Amino acid sequence: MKKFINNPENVVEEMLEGMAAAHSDELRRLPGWNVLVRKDAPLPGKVGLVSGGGSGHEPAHAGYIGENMLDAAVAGEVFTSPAPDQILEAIKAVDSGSGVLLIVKNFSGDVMNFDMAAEMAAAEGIDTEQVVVKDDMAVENEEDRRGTAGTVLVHKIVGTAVEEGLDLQEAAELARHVIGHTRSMGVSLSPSTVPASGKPGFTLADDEMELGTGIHGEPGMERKKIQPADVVAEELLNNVTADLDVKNGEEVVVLVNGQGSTPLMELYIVYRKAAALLAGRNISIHTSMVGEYMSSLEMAGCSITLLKLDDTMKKYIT
Amino acid sequence: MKKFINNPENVVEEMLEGMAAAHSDELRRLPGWNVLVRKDAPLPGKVGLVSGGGSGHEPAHAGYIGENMLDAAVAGEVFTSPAPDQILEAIKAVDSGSGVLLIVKNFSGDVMNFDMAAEMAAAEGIDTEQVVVKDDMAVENEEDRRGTAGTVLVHKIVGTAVEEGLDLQEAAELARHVIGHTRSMGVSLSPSTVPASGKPGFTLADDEMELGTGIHGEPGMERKKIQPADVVAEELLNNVTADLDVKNGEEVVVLVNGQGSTPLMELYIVYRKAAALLAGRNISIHTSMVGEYMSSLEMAGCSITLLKLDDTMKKYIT
Amino acid sequence: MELTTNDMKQWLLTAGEKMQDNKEYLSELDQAIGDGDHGHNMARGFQEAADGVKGSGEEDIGSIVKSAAMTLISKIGGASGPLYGTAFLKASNEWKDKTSLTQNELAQGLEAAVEGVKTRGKAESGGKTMLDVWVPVVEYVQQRDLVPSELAAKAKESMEQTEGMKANKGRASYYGEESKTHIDPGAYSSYLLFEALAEALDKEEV
Amino acid sequence: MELTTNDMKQWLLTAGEKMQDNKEYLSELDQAIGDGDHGHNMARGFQEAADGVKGSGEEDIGSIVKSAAMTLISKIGGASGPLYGTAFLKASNEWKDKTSLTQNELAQGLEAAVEGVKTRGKAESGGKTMLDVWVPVVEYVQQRDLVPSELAAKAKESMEQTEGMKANKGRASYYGEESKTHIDPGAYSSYLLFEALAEALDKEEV
Ligand SMILES: Nc1ncnc2c1ncn2[C@@H]1O[C@H](COP(=O)(O)OP(=O)(O)O)[C@@H](O)[C@H]1O
Ligand SMILES: Nc1ncnc2c1ncn2[C@@H]1O[C@H](COP(=O)(O)OP(=O)(O)O)[C@@H](O)[C@H]1O
Ligand SMILES: [Mg+2]
Ligand SMILES: [Mg+2]
Ligand SMILES: [Mg+2]
Ligand SMILES: [Mg+2]
Repeated sequence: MKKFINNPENVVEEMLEGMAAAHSDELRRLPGWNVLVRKDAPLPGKVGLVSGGGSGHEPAHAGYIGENMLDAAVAGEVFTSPAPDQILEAIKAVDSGSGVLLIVKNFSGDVMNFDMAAEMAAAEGIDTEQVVVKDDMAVENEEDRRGTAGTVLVHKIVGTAVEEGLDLQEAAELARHVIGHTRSMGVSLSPSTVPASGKPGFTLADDEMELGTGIHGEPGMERKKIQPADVVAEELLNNVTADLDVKNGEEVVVLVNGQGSTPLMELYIVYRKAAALLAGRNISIHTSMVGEYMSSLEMAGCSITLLKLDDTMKKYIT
Repeated sequence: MKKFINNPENVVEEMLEGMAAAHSDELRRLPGWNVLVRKDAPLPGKVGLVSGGGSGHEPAHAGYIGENMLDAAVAGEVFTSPAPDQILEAIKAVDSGSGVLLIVKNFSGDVMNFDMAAEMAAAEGIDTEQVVVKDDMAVENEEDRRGTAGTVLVHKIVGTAVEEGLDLQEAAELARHVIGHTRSMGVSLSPSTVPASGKPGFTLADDEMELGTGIHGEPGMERKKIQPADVVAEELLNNVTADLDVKNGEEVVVLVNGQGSTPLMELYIVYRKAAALLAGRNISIHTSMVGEYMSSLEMAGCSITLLKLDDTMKKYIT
Repeated sequence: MELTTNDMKQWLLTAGEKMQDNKEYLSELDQAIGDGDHGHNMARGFQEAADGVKGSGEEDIGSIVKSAAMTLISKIGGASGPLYGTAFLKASNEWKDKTSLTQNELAQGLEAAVEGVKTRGKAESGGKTMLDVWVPVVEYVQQRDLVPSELAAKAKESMEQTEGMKANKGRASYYGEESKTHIDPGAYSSYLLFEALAEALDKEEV
Repeated sequence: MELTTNDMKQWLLTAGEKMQDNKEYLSELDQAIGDGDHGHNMARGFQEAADGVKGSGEEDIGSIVKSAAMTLISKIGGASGPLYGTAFLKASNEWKDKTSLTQNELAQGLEAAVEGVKTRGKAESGGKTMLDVWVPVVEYVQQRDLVPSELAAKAKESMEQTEGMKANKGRASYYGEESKTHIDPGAYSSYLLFEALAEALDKEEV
């Protein structure tokens, strides 16, 4: 394991100290908690937006704190859901009395910890709503689909909407609407290593890729010989467009996400093919995002996320 | 070599197509050339800013096209300087009659190709000035110092300044002033592989790091056993502060740059220590940047860049 | 049998030691069909809970277990944090103000714990989770005269049987059929927990 | 000797073949003390230049060489692009409107080329670069009766002597003392270039 760390046990603490120091104009840390909060939160009259999860997915989620995005991000240990008391502090810090929306990725740990936090918040008289992002098509059973890069689109759209005055129920409804129209699928070339364990999360042969690997290295759908970028892009895109049932004339947001060590150059090569295929099917791209939005430490790989737009969502895309 | 590419010979072309498609709101490609140009260039009355170099350093340089930044970026083959005719096209596309500033990283290939382009531009009646960034302290002889992440600070500061009306001479002078106050030093943990060669650029033992590796894998100053992040940060920072002669009470910009596959988490851990050391010496941080600004494909490693500020520069930092 | 305040403390202390001693093994189990953090999560949480016990005064069983529960909830994280935390929290409600438990009272607390885990995890036994140890162990405590060695054997046997089950909850579910060739990490940590209980009760009888 | 338009074309065609044939080797040399792209750069550039020659009509030597120079400048890239490009461009000025060159005229063109490389690269011979082949070869052409095999031998010998020199220009300079154990890639490609010239002249004499 070759990493710039001091002690595997302190990576999250030290990362948070670094983030708080580097971005003190925009955010602050809740003293004693692994929670970063928008500097001017709570914003009077605005629904608070809280997300979080295991660390190791940076810039998710602290990187999405700010105007038209999150009010707070809760950081768990690497690839491990944060505990309810941490989440509760985030909720309390951003609630202006208008309630707090919790944006959770669908992993059993995250869902349970956010559930408990919501119960604790209720006991303290704070309204919350919880939405669970399930965009990862690699899992067959819809209910078990993991939350991945699509989460960022929920942050963005709902973040803008609550800034424009949506109330808690409306925000939750919009978030569920976005989630219902978002699908992702990834492919990995090499694993990441969690500092505490020091061992790679999985192994792949030198000429192998895995379709559908989860953002923590959870097993995907299939391993096969590595394919040219265009073939990979087409396979990912076909899967998501089929499941979303995107049709001729419709409009989408495309997000090509890097998992950690895949160069931006390769992401653009993948994007190029995806864009060409969409153009060929007369599906127009409203917004394109190419980069590391939801990483998995130094995993090599990428994913394609598609959001099928309608007017409800479009007005909140800035 | 595990990469999402189609054919090693087409990576730059396909990347550029991807970039142009993804960011058609902000930039356009010059047809037939490996040049991306700000959509609204040339801007009447404004000095044009052109940078470029070998590909593989994304987001450098096309990612820095935009308001208060570059007007055009020229992309060479991977880690290979672009040719003069490409650069000339960029110059012609952004010149509004106010001349064009060329921001070049100090590699002999880049300098010679930009020199030739400037001569060709002169032959066509276009004024240019060329500034050569030499921030990489790993090279002893000052004249031979390579251009690395510090280049981005030149883009930003001079980009803002020309938007506010500086003329070509003033812009070149300001750029040289910024360059004179900028130093970087990096450390690498693993090499990158240029698609065309398919082989890693260098090799390091499992427990080894190299201080001062260049952004194309050029040899650094020293190889040694990998150290804790705090020790690494201190060594890098001490080197740059000493060379810049930053003193008690002065102000700096800090850029912690990721070389490709180093997770953001680690960059923040390195930043944390650098910030703490600066605070301890009563040097205040005006602006912090943490992320991949000048990458080297999938190289693992990071660098610290410091810019020693004065009022001349400060007014152009937004 | 009788379980005193001291026995309860001993249970938690021994559990802490066992999680620490088996940290690497638990994480290895989790590496195979999960994300490899279970041992670190459990060791971190139970260590803190044990530290809390050491620092506690002459309290009743309910408050000792409740404060352990809160520690587990806040320190384990992941999926097992809310589950173990909820289990101990539900049990602590049953053990409020008590300074000693009969077997029946012990069973009532454990029953509440199991219900808590099922609700929190939206799971039943048979899904290759910690429940596949908890459910048979609690049944044993409800239905038989508790003999510590038998209790430990029941936990061990149940844990071993999770090898061969197909996971349908938690991360292991993503492994599908492949999950069958491995013991569930949460089942293993639950076995350690009940082995610690058996040892705490055993000491008492000496 | 006499060098006709056809010989000039042959020189460029043969050079193109040699760069292609030695692409991997040149890049290997560059991998050791540079960035490993020299072979790819040279093969790409000279291939295009050779293609241009094939498509050219009955032009004079000056214009053939000039258009090859422009191709080299725009297709090689890196450090060697401007250097080889400048070399041929400067030579083409000397050979304007000529359809055949005497040895003296050949020497004048090569001399201008070397001056161009020195100015463009701010370099002198002895710095472990292509100049360490160009300078001795051009001196030979200036001072002796040109014998193709001797010309090739001079180029080869000069190329070999770059092993042992310490680089002070270009990427190789970052390698310091280490650069001494390797042949300079640009010197090797220049040797190939002059070997191609020797072959072109040799054919003529047959
Ligand atoms: N829904 C659930 N119901 C019951 N037990 C569960 C559930 N989900 C996970 N578990 C248990 O938790 C264990 C994994 O815990 P741990 O590795 O600490 O958390 P995570 O899966 O978040 O990394 C599993 O082995 C399983 O026994
Ligand atoms: N300043 C210079 N003067 C003369 N020759 C040079 C100079 N810099 C580099 N070279 C030559 O160029 C060769 C390297 O070319 P190449 O690998 O194509 O470019 P780059 O170094 O940009 O990758 C070197 O081996 C050397 O012979
Ligand atoms: Mg986990
Ligand atoms: Mg090169
Ligand atoms: Mg786990
Ligand atoms: Mg080279």
